Amino acid sequence: MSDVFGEDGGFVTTTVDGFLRWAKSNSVWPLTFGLACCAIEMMNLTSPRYDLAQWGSEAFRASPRQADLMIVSGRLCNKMVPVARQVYEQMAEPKWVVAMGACASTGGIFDNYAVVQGVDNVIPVDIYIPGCPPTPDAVIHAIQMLRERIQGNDPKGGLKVNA
Amino acid sequence: MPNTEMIDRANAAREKVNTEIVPALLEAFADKAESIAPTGDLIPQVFVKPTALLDVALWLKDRGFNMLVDVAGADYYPKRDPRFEVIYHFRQFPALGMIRVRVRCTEKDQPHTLSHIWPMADAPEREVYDQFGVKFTGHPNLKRILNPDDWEGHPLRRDYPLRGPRALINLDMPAELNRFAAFVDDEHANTEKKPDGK
Amino acid sequence: MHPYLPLLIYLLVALVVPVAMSILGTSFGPSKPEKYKFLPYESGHPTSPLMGRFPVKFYMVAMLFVIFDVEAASFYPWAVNLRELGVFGLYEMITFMIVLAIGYAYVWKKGGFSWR
Amino acid sequence: MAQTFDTHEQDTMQLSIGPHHPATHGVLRVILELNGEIIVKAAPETGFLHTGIEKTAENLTWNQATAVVDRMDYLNSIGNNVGYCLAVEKLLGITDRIPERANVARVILMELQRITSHLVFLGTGALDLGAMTPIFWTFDLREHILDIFEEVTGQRMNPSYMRVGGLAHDLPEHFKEIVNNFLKIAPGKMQDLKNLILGHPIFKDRTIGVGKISEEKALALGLTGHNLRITGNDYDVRKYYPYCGYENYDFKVPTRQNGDLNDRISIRFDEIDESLKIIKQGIDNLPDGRHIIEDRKLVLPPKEEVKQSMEALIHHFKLVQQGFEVPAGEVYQAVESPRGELGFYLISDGGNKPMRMRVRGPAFYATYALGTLLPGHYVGDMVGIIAGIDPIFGEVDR
Repeated sequence: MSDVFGEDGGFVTTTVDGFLRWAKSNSVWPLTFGLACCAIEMMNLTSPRYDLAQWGSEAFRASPRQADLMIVSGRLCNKMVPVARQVYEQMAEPKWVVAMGACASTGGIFDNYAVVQGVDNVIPVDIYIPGCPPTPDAVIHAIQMLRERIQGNDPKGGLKVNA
Repeated sequence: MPNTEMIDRANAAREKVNTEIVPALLEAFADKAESIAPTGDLIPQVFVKPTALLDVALWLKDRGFNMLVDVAGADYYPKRDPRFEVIYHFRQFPALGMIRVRVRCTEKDQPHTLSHIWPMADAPEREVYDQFGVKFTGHPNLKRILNPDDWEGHPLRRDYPLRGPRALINLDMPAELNRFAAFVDDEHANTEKKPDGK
Repeated sequence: MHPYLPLLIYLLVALVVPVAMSILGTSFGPSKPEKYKFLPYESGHPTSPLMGRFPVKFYMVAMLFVIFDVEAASFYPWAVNLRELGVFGLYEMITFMIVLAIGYAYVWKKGGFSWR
Repeated sequence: MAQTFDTHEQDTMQLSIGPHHPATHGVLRVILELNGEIIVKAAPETGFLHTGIEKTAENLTWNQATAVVDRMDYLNSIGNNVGYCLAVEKLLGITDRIPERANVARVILMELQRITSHLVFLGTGALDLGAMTPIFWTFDLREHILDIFEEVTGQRMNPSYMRVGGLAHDLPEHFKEIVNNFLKIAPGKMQDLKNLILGHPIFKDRTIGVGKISEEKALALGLTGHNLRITGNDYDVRKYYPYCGYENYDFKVPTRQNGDLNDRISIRFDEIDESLKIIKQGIDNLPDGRHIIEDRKLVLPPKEEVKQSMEALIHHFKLVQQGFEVPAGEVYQAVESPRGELGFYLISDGGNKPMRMRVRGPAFYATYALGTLLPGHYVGDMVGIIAGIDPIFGEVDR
């Protein structure tokens, strides 16, 4: 049994793994975690010009149970830290986090008492997008990078055998 | 053909406030109010003692100041002894006359709340308390409005560092003192091994 | 070809598909059972649990739904073989609907539908 | 830490429409006390987007603070900038020396920004009430305006295009052409949108008579802008306290009478038509000339001159290093933002940094008006009412 499902990828696991990676990368459902100005640009992603539906991610889910990707769009403030942490924890595996904009990545121009200097102080982040606010093209580029990573060898994607 | 009718109405109302309302107010609250020369925006200003604020507000409301525009806080820390100041803007609608009532107070003597006359005053007064520490007597629920409820200190004071608690810690601070360390368990910390290849 | 064979196949498929999905899902999907995952999702801010009882209005709406939904469900078999039943079936169904309509009018007049 | 209502006279249920919720248009938390489906009490709780903008502005020089002020009400960035710059110009006393071209450009860009804010309001408001198509149409039309901003200021959102004394740099030559192109297509699309939203029976059922408010209650709650104009009161800062030359434009202030959610949404269409009228008048007589005030103490000298003359270099160096000093004093300058009266109360102690910048956000008072607007409605109506007051939490939490 182990060689077929072996870590180094016996025949079955590679094809199933490849299939799962293909399925996951083509339906990354983002979570509507809109905070500030970047949220308005995130809403633009579903508008006719920057159609996110071409890669299967147009279904912005409101509940973390049904979302795979948490786009933290905007500045994360002190009062929102426990909420962001809880929403991230309640997302089902496999889950990814994209820090959209300078404020989410490093606190941006608000180097003060109120803004968390980078979302990675609170939740692990996979992809950072520069810009204030980043244009929807930049966010689509980030989602493309994430899809390549999932299709490549991202440990979180693919097959995970827990017997 | 610019219709300057509104500008003339505002100017006329300002003259009226300057010539009638302010002198009447100063003489009605002789020891508790003093006048100030208006600056940039020519809005008539009056200093009022915290104890007399409620009566002045009611007095103004009877004279047509039916709109409370804003309640703001300010801190003149190094330069002036009663360091805090709560600034109320009133407006006569539709006569368009405006007046600015400035209440100099310290942390101890507390102005009375206006939320029972104007329900809108409830939230900005909570903000003044949250950001400056000036309490309002008679306020329904004086709690923090902008900062988390367990936040120490009042951020908008002049002696509060811009970066807040972060300014007082050096970078390599032990994790247990770092406010957000509790949220980052070791396994999730962002020093996680990046997926190879990227 | 036993007449009920299609029904058997249908039930079989209806049983196999969900069971297979859940088994494959739990055995091959990643699972990290963490504390927060089992908390109810309350849009980010936990609130105090329900202290009082649920108002009776919810129960009323549930009962009314059951009655009239079952009534609607009973139209399907009638509609499927409407031809065989012919005119008799039509009158049969009309009387059935009239009886239920009386119940509906009663509930409406007594104010069962208005929430206040 | 949540505000719980301890007096449980009947068995009411407490429901928290939390900070992360699709219906709250951002990070608002409303604690509802429900008796079945009816809201008995509502307590909005904000602060989840408190960015410390006022504290940050106290550590930036007068011109640098435009970048921070701009990200406060992120759907009205140009309006925030103009309000802030007008306040500083009042403190400096240079309001009447601003060149005419800068005033007209400010008016045109503010009205364009107002239309983008109204379009986001209509798109998300209709989406909350269940209509899926309007958000695609409104965001598509909004892209045209964002293209204009990208051409003129270099950035789609938060452009920080205003400086004390005028514009950061001059308008492009084809500015009139791109705005006229937009003015050609806008009325047709707005008419389609109006038929789509206002004519819809479900929309009418869900909005007529919902969230009603009377004029004196709205005044007591500090509501301004469309929240006040739906009760018949026509207070609009552009009409009552004209700034930037608004008295030269002829436009009406639309009002409604019965103050419910249907009026809150239908008034936006008339406001957009008025804005289009203003833009048309502004574009027709856009004067030439300087885009910023002619004052070496406030404005960076042009680049080529800095290379030639010594004292231009000194001016450049001082302005970049320290900025300019503003005479001590206080000033309150109100501006009509898409949400109401946006007031800037600036205190200067004569230094090169603002001593205190207090921003009177109209959405701040609209959000806390929910406490009196919501009770008595169903939970389903709450979604429409929150969308109707058009809160933007960058401005509510500053």
